[in-house]
Amino acid sequence: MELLERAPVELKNAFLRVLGSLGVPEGMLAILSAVLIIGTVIGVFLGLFALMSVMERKILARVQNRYGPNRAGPFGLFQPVADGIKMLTKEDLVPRAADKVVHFLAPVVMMVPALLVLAILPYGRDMVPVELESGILFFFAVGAGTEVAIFMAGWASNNKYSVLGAMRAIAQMISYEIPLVISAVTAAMIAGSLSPSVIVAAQGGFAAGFLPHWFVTTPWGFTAALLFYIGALAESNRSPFDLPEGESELVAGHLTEYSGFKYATFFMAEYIGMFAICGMFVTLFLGGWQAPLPFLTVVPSWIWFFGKVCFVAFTMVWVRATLPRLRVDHLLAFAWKFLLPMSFAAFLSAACWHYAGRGPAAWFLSLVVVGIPYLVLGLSFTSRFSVSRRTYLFSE
Amino acid sequence: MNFPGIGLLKGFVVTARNFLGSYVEKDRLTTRQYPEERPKLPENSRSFPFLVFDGEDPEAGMRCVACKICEKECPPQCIYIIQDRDAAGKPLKRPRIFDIDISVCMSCQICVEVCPFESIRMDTDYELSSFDRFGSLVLDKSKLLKSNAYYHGIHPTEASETDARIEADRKKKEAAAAAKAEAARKATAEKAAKAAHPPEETK
Amino acid sequence: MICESLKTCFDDPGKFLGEWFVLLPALVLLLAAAAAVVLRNLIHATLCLTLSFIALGILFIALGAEFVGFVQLLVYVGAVAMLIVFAILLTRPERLAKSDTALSGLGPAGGALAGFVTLGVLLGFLFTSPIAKKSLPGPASAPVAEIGHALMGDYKAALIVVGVLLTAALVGAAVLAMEDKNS
Amino acid sequence: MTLQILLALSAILFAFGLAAILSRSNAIMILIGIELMLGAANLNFIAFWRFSGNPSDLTGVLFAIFSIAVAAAEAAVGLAIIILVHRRIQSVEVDDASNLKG
Repeated sequence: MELLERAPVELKNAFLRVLGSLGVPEGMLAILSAVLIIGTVIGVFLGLFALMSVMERKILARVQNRYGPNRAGPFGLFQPVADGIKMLTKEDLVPRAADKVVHFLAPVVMMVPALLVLAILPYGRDMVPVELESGILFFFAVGAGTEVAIFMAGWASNNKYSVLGAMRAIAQMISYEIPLVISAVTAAMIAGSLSPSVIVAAQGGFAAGFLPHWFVTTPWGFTAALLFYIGALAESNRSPFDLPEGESELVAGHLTEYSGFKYATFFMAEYIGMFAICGMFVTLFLGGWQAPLPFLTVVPSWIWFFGKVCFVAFTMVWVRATLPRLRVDHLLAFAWKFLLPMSFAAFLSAACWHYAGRGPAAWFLSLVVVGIPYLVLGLSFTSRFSVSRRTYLFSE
Repeated sequence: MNFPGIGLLKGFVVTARNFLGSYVEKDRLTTRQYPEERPKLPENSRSFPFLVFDGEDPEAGMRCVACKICEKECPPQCIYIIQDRDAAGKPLKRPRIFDIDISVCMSCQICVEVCPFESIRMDTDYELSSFDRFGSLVLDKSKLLKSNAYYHGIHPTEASETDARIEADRKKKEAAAAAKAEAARKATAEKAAKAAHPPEETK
Repeated sequence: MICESLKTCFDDPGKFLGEWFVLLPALVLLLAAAAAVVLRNLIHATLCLTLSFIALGILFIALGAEFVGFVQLLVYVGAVAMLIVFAILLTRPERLAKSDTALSGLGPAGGALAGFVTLGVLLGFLFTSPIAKKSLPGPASAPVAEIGHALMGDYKAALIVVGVLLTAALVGAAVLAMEDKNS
Repeated sequence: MTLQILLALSAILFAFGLAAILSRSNAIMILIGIELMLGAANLNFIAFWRFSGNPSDLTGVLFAIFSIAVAAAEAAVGLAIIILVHRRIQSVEVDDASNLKG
């Protein structure tokens, strides 16, 4: 087990040792090591993307009592290969009135932040590609590049649906970024660091021998986790916040004029970005690579990390299967009138929890601090958007 | 007043129940896995027309006599017939070319209803997709001709009725022919008798 | 000399990259800023401005001010550039073509002249001043924890003032841009 | 690398921003010029901090952070004003907004 825990790192080191004995200079080895890490991380996430693209369809199908894709290969697992071939062989359309350079650059710019943010996630014990002191800040700073890419795509297509979709996407992402960052900051505040690995380390250990010290087990952490999760759904343009691509209104939003491999790049970047934000969610609130129960610590940490990421991704598909798309004014009202005050409440609650000594009393205090705003805001929202029972005029 | 968020949770429970249920109760999955599981078609289902022939040899047993009624009646005009001629140029009672463009055919069955020779019938084969839009969807005589046994296989009731009708027609025709022959024979016999024994009164 | 630098490149690429790394974002910064000023198309100018913001952020990081670099990226790329884009799209005038090309005040020549004069004055002082000759001291970094302590300690008054300013700006911008219900 | 290079860079950036402000009449272009000049100022703060020889004195870094925050506020208010002006006079040209009576 200990061997398995260290397996990825040891494999890399062994490979480098072999190269070193062949006479490759020291500095080159450092670069090679970096390349190996980058390659592995990108490879793993591309694999996850491929798996997700088929599993999402299968899960959605199961929720709707269908089989889902099961034709290509065993259980339809080669579906991504088929999709890839289809995407690659499709014609690459560029509208005549499009801004050709920007139209070409948009998918590239979209891919860059999606891959960059993978650098700071702690994938396992002592397995952070880049140990950055202000990793959380890096994550959100680089993630901001996605908005630029979406705007470029929408504007360069010279299509009114694209521009509308891009404007919706930007409005949505700017609005949801605020609760997202504030709820992330609560976790950073309690851990006392902006470094993801320190935050994960702060969630280690077990209370009463079996309860993990994950932030999600505290009232403020649970609230912040929910807020972060909702913000993450909106940031990665996933249902029910997929208005920018609302096909019933906007064809495909900023993706309308994209086809072939450029579309595939967008698709890939969106999914990798989604996995990255799932990874950040796991790191901040679900204890990162920490095992959920004491006796399970023998299982390698990186398996826990990716298991949790897959679980969070599964819940995102579950949400997609359950909730209908929001209306655009409801979307913004929800962000500014519910999520923002709630994230402040979670922030305050975390502070109360910390200064009340982090014990059971602190637990209840933070529950009260976060519960009252929830009830007030929630009730005001449900009363405002309450739906009267539908009456049928001509039947019954 | 409901506790805020309860409605969302109820929705999630519903989808979760469907998700898990689809693995437990097989009845939930109503999708038929097509190439492995084929639907049992009702007997009167139909796809596109074909030509029936009797016996073993398609050319010899062809019921079609190239009367072109179906060609005239076909609403989308997907049937194309050229009558066969012998070396002397005399028309023969069989088609030289009989094509049906099934990319145009709308399966209305009017050709079947108008055919006086019970020659054109509806097939049930629906796996007709091909990569060649123009060549392989125009069926020629060799592809259209199918034996009466095949017809019995796909539409047993209808085929037996048709056979019975053909048989009845044949019998009627035979009877009529026999009656005619009888009458002719009688007439000849009478004539002969008359010739042999001319009535005396006339003299 | 080229051979030597190539050898460094092979022996210790990290060091090689580190020495020349700063010049790359500086070059990008200059080109993008020039493009942002010169380009007629507003959207292109904004995208170039965004690129120059990114280059500036990377330059900050390369100079050791990691935190400032990330804040620069987060605020400028994520918020300011997007605000400008939004303003362009919302005010997209029917006369876009005109407003793209319209030049006023001093005109391009006057603007360029003013720019060059300022630049000349600044550079003149720069090349005669003794402090500018300073060469790079040892490695420097601004740890996040220390920045936090400084913000909450010596600079807490400034922090509060900036907080009030941002809140006022938020409310003010919302009130300004709010639809006039009466008209 | 010397301080001179960075300061020259910042001076050029500042001159670009100034040229943009003085030569363009579009309010948004003027705002872009102002952002460039603020960026130049930030670059100066960071450069002087880096070359001060005393990196534990964080004044330069903190000044840059505050300046970024103020720039964000300025951009938000500036763009709100531009949108308001556009709504009143259907133009974003600063020359068109010459009437005192809104």
